[in-house]
Amino acid sequence: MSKSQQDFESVLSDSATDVASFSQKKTLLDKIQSLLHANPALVPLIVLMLSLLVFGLILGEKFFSPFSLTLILQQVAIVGFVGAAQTLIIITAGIDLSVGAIMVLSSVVMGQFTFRYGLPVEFAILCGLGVGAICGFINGFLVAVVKLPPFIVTLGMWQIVLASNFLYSANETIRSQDIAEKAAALHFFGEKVKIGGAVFTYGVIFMVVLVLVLNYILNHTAWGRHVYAIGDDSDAAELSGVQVKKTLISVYVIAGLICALAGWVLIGRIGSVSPTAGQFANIESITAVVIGGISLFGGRGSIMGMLFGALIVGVFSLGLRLIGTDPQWTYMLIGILIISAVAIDQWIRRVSA
Amino acid sequence: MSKSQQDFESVLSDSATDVASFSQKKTLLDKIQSLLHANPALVPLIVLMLSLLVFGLILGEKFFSPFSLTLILQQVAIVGFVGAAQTLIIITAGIDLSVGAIMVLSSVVMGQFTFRYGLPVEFAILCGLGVGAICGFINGFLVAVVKLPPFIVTLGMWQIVLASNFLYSANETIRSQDIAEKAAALHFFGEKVKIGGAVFTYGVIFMVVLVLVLNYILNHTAWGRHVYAIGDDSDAAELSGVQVKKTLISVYVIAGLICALAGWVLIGRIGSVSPTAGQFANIESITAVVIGGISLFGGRGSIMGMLFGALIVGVFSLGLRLIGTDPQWTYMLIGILIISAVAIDQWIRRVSA
Amino acid sequence: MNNNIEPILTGRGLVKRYGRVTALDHADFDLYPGEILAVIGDNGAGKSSMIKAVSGATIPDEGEVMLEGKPVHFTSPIDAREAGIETVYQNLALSPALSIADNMFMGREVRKKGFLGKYMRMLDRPKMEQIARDKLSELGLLTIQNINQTVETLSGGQRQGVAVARAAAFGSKVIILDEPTAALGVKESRKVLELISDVRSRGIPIVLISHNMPHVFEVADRIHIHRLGKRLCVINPKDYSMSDAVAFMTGAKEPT
Amino acid sequence: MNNNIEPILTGRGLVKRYGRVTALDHADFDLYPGEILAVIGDNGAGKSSMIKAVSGATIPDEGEVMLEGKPVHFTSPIDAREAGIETVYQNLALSPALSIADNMFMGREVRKKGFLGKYMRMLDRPKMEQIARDKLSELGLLTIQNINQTVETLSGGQRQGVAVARAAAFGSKVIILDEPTAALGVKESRKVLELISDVRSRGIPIVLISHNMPHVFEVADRIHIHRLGKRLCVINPKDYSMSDAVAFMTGAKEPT
Amino acid sequence: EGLSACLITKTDTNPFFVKMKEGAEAKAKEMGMTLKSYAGKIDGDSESQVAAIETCIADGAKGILLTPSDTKGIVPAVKQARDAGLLVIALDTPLEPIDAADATFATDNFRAGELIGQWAAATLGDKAKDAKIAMLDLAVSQPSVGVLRDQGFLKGFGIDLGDPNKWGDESDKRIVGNEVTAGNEEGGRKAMENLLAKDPMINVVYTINEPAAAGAYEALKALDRQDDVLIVSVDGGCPGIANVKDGVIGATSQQYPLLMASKGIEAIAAWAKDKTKPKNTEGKDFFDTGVSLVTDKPVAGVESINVKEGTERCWG
Ligand SMILES: Nc1ncnc2c1ncn2[C@@H]1O[C@H](COP(=O)(O)OP(=O)(O)OP(=O)(O)O)[C@@H](O)[C@H]1O
Ligand SMILES: Nc1ncnc2c1ncn2[C@@H]1O[C@H](COP(=O)(O)OP(=O)(O)OP(=O)(O)O)[C@@H](O)[C@H]1O
Ligand SMILES: O[C@@H]1[C@H](O)[C@H](O)CO[C@H]1O
Ligand SMILES: [Mg+2]
Ligand SMILES: [Mg+2]
Repeated sequence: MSKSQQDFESVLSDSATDVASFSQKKTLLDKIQSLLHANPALVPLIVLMLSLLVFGLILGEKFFSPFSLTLILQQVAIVGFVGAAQTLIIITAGIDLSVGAIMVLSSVVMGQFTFRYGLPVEFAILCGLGVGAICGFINGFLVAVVKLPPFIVTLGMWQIVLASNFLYSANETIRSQDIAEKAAALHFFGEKVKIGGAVFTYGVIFMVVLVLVLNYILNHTAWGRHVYAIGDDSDAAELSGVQVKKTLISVYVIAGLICALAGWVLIGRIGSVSPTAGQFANIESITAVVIGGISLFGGRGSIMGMLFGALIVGVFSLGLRLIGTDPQWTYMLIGILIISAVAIDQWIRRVSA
Repeated sequence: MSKSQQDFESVLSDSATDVASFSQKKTLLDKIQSLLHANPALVPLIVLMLSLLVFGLILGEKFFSPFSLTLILQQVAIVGFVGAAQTLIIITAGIDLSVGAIMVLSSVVMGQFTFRYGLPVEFAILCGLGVGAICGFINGFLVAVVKLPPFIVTLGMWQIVLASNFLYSANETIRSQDIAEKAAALHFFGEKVKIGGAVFTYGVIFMVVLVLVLNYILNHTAWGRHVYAIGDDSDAAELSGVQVKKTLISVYVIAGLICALAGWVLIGRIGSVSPTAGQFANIESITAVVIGGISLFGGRGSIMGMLFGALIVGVFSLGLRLIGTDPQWTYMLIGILIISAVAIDQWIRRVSA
Repeated sequence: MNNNIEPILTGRGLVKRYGRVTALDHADFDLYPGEILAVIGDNGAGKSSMIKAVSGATIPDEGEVMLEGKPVHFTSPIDAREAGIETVYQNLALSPALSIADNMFMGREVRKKGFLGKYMRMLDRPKMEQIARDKLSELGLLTIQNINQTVETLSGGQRQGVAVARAAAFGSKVIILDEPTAALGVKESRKVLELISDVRSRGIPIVLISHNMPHVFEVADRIHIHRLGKRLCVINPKDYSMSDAVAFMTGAKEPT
Repeated sequence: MNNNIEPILTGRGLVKRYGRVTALDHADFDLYPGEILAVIGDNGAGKSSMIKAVSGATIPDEGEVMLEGKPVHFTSPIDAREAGIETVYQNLALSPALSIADNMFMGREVRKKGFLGKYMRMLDRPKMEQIARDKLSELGLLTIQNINQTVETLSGGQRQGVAVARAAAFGSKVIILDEPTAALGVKESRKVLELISDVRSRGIPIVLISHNMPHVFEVADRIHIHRLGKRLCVINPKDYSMSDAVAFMTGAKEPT
Repeated sequence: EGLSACLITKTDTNPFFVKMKEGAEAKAKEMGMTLKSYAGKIDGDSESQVAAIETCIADGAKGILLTPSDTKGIVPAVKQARDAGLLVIALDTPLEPIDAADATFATDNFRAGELIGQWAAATLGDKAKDAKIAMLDLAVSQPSVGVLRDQGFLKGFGIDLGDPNKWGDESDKRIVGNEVTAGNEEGGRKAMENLLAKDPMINVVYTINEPAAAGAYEALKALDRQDDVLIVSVDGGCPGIANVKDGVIGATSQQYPLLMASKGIEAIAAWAKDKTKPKNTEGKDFFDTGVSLVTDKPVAGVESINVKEGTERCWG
C-alpha cells in the first residue's frame, strides 16, 4: 500500500543505524555505583555487615554470641512482619500509618474472643486474622476505589482502629499465665528452638520465611510485577492491562493480614495480650523500609532490603544498649541513619544503568 | 518571510473560530460544587459552623458560652501555630514530621539559656528562635539542595531534634513560678485579654494574626505564588523562572521559625518549660491541614482552611468531652473526619472550573 | 471502503463529559475489517476521548460500543485487550522503572510450564525475553542492547517503538494508535508508518490518529474527521485533497 | 546569513553526560541576530540537551556559552531570562493549578505602585491580567474566556499557546522553542509559525527545534543539523533540499 | 568487682525517673557496681522495656530494677530474667501479680492518695460535703499507680469507691469528672480546662503528679480561680515542693525514689553475694519506702511535715 511518501523521506533507506555513543571511561566509583544500582538490597546488607563487625569489635563476645545475635532477630521479628506489610504498600507508592493499630486490634480480638466469649482459640485466631484483612480491605477500598491518598486514609484508619481497640478491649491486658493455661495456641510463635546458645522463636523463623516468600512473589510472579508497575505509574499500569483496583485492594488486604499475623506473633513475644502494645510499629516499619533502600515514591526496592534495614536498627539498638549509652543517643543515631540511607540511595540512583 | 507553506494549509484562513461546546445545564449540585471549588476553605468553614451549631444545641449554654468558645481557641492556639508552619511545607508538596520537636527544643533553649546560663531573657528568646530557624534550614537544605524526600528528612530530623532536646535539657522542667519571677517575657503569650466571659490570650490573638498575614503573603505576593508553583510542579516552576532552591529553603526556615514561636507560645500556655511537651504536634498539625482541605500533593489549598480544620478538631474535642463520652470516641471521630474531609475534597476537585 | 460488509468496531452516540466540558457529543465511529482508518481533528476535538471510550480506558456517559456487531461494555482496557483490541495511548502507558520485557508482557505474563508455573505461578522470564526480542527486531525499529534495560533509560523515540511493538505483537482484531509519531523524528516516524502497513497486510484493521496530513493521506483507506466532539464526516483520501480535509476539520468548509 | 557579523548566542565544545549516556559530545552552536535558526536531528540526538545547556536549564559538564561575544555562566533559567533569553521547553513548564496570568508572570511578577507594592510587596493583579490578556489576544492563538482560568483546564494546544505567548512577550534578545508544534493540530501549528515570523520581524532571533521538515524549510534562515550529540553541519535551506537535510541528519549522507 | 545491674524506667524524660536514675547511679558507684539504664520511649511503651530486659540478660547483669509500664504485660519477660538467675525488683509500680518480681520497693500509693484526700476533706471542713472535685488521672489504660492514688484520694476524702481496682465508676455527685493528663503540664492544663468548662465551680483538684498539678494551676490562673481552689498531688519532687511553698499545690504526698533506687542497688549487691532476697515491710506485700504529706497548712488528724522538711528530703 505504498502511496506517495513525502519525497524527502526517500533517503531514509540509507540512514545510519548506530546509536548515541557511550563514554567508555568508568572509574572504580562508577562501577561500584552501577553494581549497587543493580542490587538495591546490597547497600543495607553491607551496612548491616559493617555494623555487626564494629559492635563485635567493641563489645566482643558479649555481642558476638549466638545468644545476642539471635536476640537481635527476636527483637526485630515484629518490625520484620509489619515492615513486610509496609513494604508491599510502599512499593505501590502508598504508605500505611495504620499497621501498628491493625496489629494490636487483631491481637486483642484473638485474645478477647477466646477469653471474653469463650470461643475456641483456633477460631479466635481466625477471627483476628479476619479483622486484620477487613481493616486492610477498608484501606484498600478507600485508596483504590474512592481514590483517596494512602497517607490520609491510613492516618484516619490509624485513629479509628486504635480507638476501636481501646474501646473494645476496655484497656484490659490478658495475662500471660492465663493464656498459657487456657489458650496456648496464642503463644505458638513464642515457642523456641535452641541450638547451642542460639535461640530461635517460631516467630523469627516464620518472619524470615515470610520475607523470602514475598521476595519470590514480588519478583517471579505476575502479581508481583503488577505491584511494582502500579507503584511506578498507576495510570500507565492501568492502560497497559493491570487490574489496578483489584491488585491494589489485594495488596492492602494482604498487608492487613500480615499485620494480623504480626499481632499473633506479638502475643508470642510479649506473652500477654496488651492493647497498648505496638505504638511505634508504623514509624519503626517505615524506618526499616527506608533504611532498606526502598523508595517512598514506589516502584523500586527489594523486600530483602527492608529486612536488612530492620536488622540494622536492631543491631544498633542492642549494640548501643550493651555499651550502655543513653537511649537518646540511639534515637539520634537512627535519625542520622535514616537521612544517610536515602542520601546514599539518591547517589546510587544517579547512574543510568 | 513567507516561503511556501504546505498547500493544504491555505484553507486555514477560513477556519471557524468557535471552541468546543459547553453543556449549559447546571444542576444546583453542580453550582455548589463549583462554588466550593473556587473557595477551598469554604468546606471546613461550613463544617465548623455546623459542628458549633450541633454541639450548641446539644449542650446549650455550657458550650455556647464566651468562656467555652474562647477556651477552644486557647486549646487550638499551639496547633494553629504549628499548623501554619505545616501548611507552608505541605503547599510545597512536602511534609514536616519534625515540627513538634523543633517547637519543644526551641522552648527549652529559651528557658535553659535564661536559667542555666543566666543570659538576658530577650536574648535567650532570640536564641530559641534562631535554633528553630536553623533546624528549618537543615531540613530545607536537605530537601532543596541534596534533594531528599521531605518525609524522610523530617522523619530523621524529628528523632535527632527530639533526642537533642532530651539530652540538652537533661529532662529538667523549669517551673512556672520561677519563670514569672525571673523571666516574665517567656510568659508573654500567656497574658490575657478578658472581654466579659471571653478570654483571649496574646497567643491566640497572635496565632490568628499570623494566619491572616500568611494568607495575605501566600495570595498577594510573588513569594507566595512561587510557593504554590513549587508545590504544583517544581520542575515547571524552576524552568519558568522560580528560584526553587532558595524559595524552598526560605519556606523551611520560616516554618522552623514559626515552630520556635510556637515554642514560646507553649511556655505561655503551660506555664513551665517542659521538654516532654508537644509530642503529638506533628500528627495534630497534619490533621488540621488535611481537614482544612489542603492537598497533601501540594500546590492547592488555603491556610485559612488549616485554621478552620484546627478549630473543628478543637470543637469536637471539647464538645465530646463536655457530653462526657470516652475520649476514644473523639479519636475515632477525628479519624472519620479526616477521611471524610478528603473524600469531599476529592468530589469538589472533580469539577472543571 | 467495503460499505456492504459489517464494521468490526462501532461506536454509536458516544457522550463523555468532563465537568463542564463535553469532550464527546454523540459521536459515531466505524472501523471496517482490514482497513486503516485515520482520525483527524483540531486539538481538543475529542479524538483521544473517543478512542478511550471504544477501548475501555474510559466509560462513556452515553452511547454504545459494538465489536463485530455485538454490543460490548468494556470497563477497563483489559476487557478490550481480551477482546483483541490493542491501543497505544497518547501518553504511552509504559512503566518507566520496569524492563522492556516486563512492559511488553504487562498483564499477560507467560508462566513456566509444569509445577513451577501452575502452583508456584512462576514467570517464564527467558521465554518472555525471547519473544520480546523477536518482536522488537522484527519491527527493526530499535537497536536496543538489552531487553532487560528499564524503559526509563530509553529515548522518547525508543519508548514509542516499544509501545507500538507491544500493540502490534498482541493485537488480534483491532490496533488503535493515538498520535504514535507526534514526538518522533523523520526516520523514526517512517519506521512506524512501515509498521502500520505491515500490520494491515496481516489483515488487522488499524485506527490512526494523527495531525500529520501527508502521513494520513499516505496510509489511510478512509479518513474520519472529528470536530467539536462528534464525527463530522468520513472521506476517502482518493476523492478529496488534503486541503479539503483540513478545511472540513477546521470548519473552513462544510462537507457536502 | 550574515557571516561577517557577530553571533548573538554561541556555544562551544558543550559536553553533557547523563550517567553513561553522553547527550552532548563537544557540540557547537551559533545563533545570529535577527535570524530563525532551525535545529533538526534524530530522536535522542541531543537537541534538547543543547538548548538546555545554552539557556541555563542544565549546567554543561564542559564547554562555554557566550552571549553577544561575552562568556556567560547561567546556573538557572532565571539567569538566562534576565539576560533576555526566553525558552519554551519541550515539556512546557507551566504550573497546572495556577492561572494563566500567574503562569505568564511567574518569576517576574509586577508589584503595585507605592506603599502597597514597596512595603507590602503586593502584586498588581489587575495590571498583570491586563497585560496577559493583551499578549494573548495579540497572539490571536487563543479563545480563552477567562485569564484567571487555571492552566490545567486548557487543552494541550491552548497550553502550548500560553507558553509560546509568554516567551514572545518577554524575550528581548533570543527566543528558543523546543518542538512547539509537536502536539498541535494543523490550524494551531500554523498559528505558532505565524507567531514565529511575527517575532522575527520584531528583530528578535529565534531557535526552533522541530521534526517537521516542511515547517523547518518554510521558516528557517539556517538549519543546524545535530547528530550523535554534536553539530554535524549548518545548511542554508535555499541551497539544500529537504532530502539532503534528512540524509545528513540520519547519517545517510555525509555533508561535504 | 565487675558486678553489673540494670535500671529500666517507664521513660527517661519524667523528672521522677531521671532522679531515680541519678540515685541508682550514685549508689552503684559507691558500691563499685556498673549500672546501665534503659527506658521506654513514652509512658506505656512496654516493648522497649522487654527489649531492655533481654539486653540485661545478654549483658550478664546480676539484677534488674524495673518500673513497669504495663504491669501485667511485662510479667513473662520478668520471668525470663528471673529464670536466667537475675534478681528483679519492681520500683515505684508493683507488677500484677505483685509476686512476679522478687521484691517491690515502692511508695504505698494508695496511702499516698489517702493522705491528700484526708487533708483536702479536713481543710474544707463542712464544705467538703458539697465540694466539686476534678480528678486528673494518668492515662486511660489505668496503670496501677494511677488507680491506687485516685482511689486512695477518694477514700481519704470520704467518697464511696465502687470497684477499687478502677477509677471512673464512682457515682458520688461531688466528682465533676475524670480526665487524663499523661502526667505532664500540657495534659494537666487541657484536662483542667475541659473540667472547668463542664463545671466552673470546681474547688478541689486531685492530680496524679506535680507536673499535672502545675498545668492545672495554669488553667485556673487563666480564670483567676487559682486562689480559691485546692490542688493536691503526689510526688514530692523539689519543683513540686516549691510549688507547695508558693501555694500552687495545697499538699502533696512525698515519695522517695532515691531510696527506692539505692535500696534496689543494695539488694542486687546482696543477691550477687549470697542470694539473699530483700524482705517486705511488716504487714505489706512490698517494701514500703515511705510517704509523707508535705504542707504548710497542717490539719488535725493527718500527720504531715512542713515545706522546709519536705525541701530537705525532695528529690530533684
Ligand atoms: N481527563 C480529563 N479531564 C478533563 N477534561 C478532559 C479530560 N480529558 C479530555 N478532556 C477535555 O476534553 C476535550 C477533548 O479532549 P481530547 O483529548 O479527546 O481531544 P483530542 O481530540 O484528542 O485533542 P489532541 O489532538 O490535542 O490530542 C478537551 O477540551 C479536553 O480538555
Ligand atoms: N535527564 C536525563 N537523564 C538521563 N538521560 C537523559 C536526560 N536527558 C536526556 N537524556 C539522554 O540524552 C540523550 C539526548 O537527549 P535529548 O533529549 O537531548 O535528545 P533530543 O535530540 O532532544 O531528542 P528528541 O527529538 O526525542 O526530543 C538521550 O539519549 C536521552 O535519553
Ligand atoms: O510514681 C511515678 C511518678 O509519680 C511519676 O511522676 C509518674 O509516674 C509514676 O509512676
Ligand atoms: Mg488526543
Ligand atoms: Mg528534545
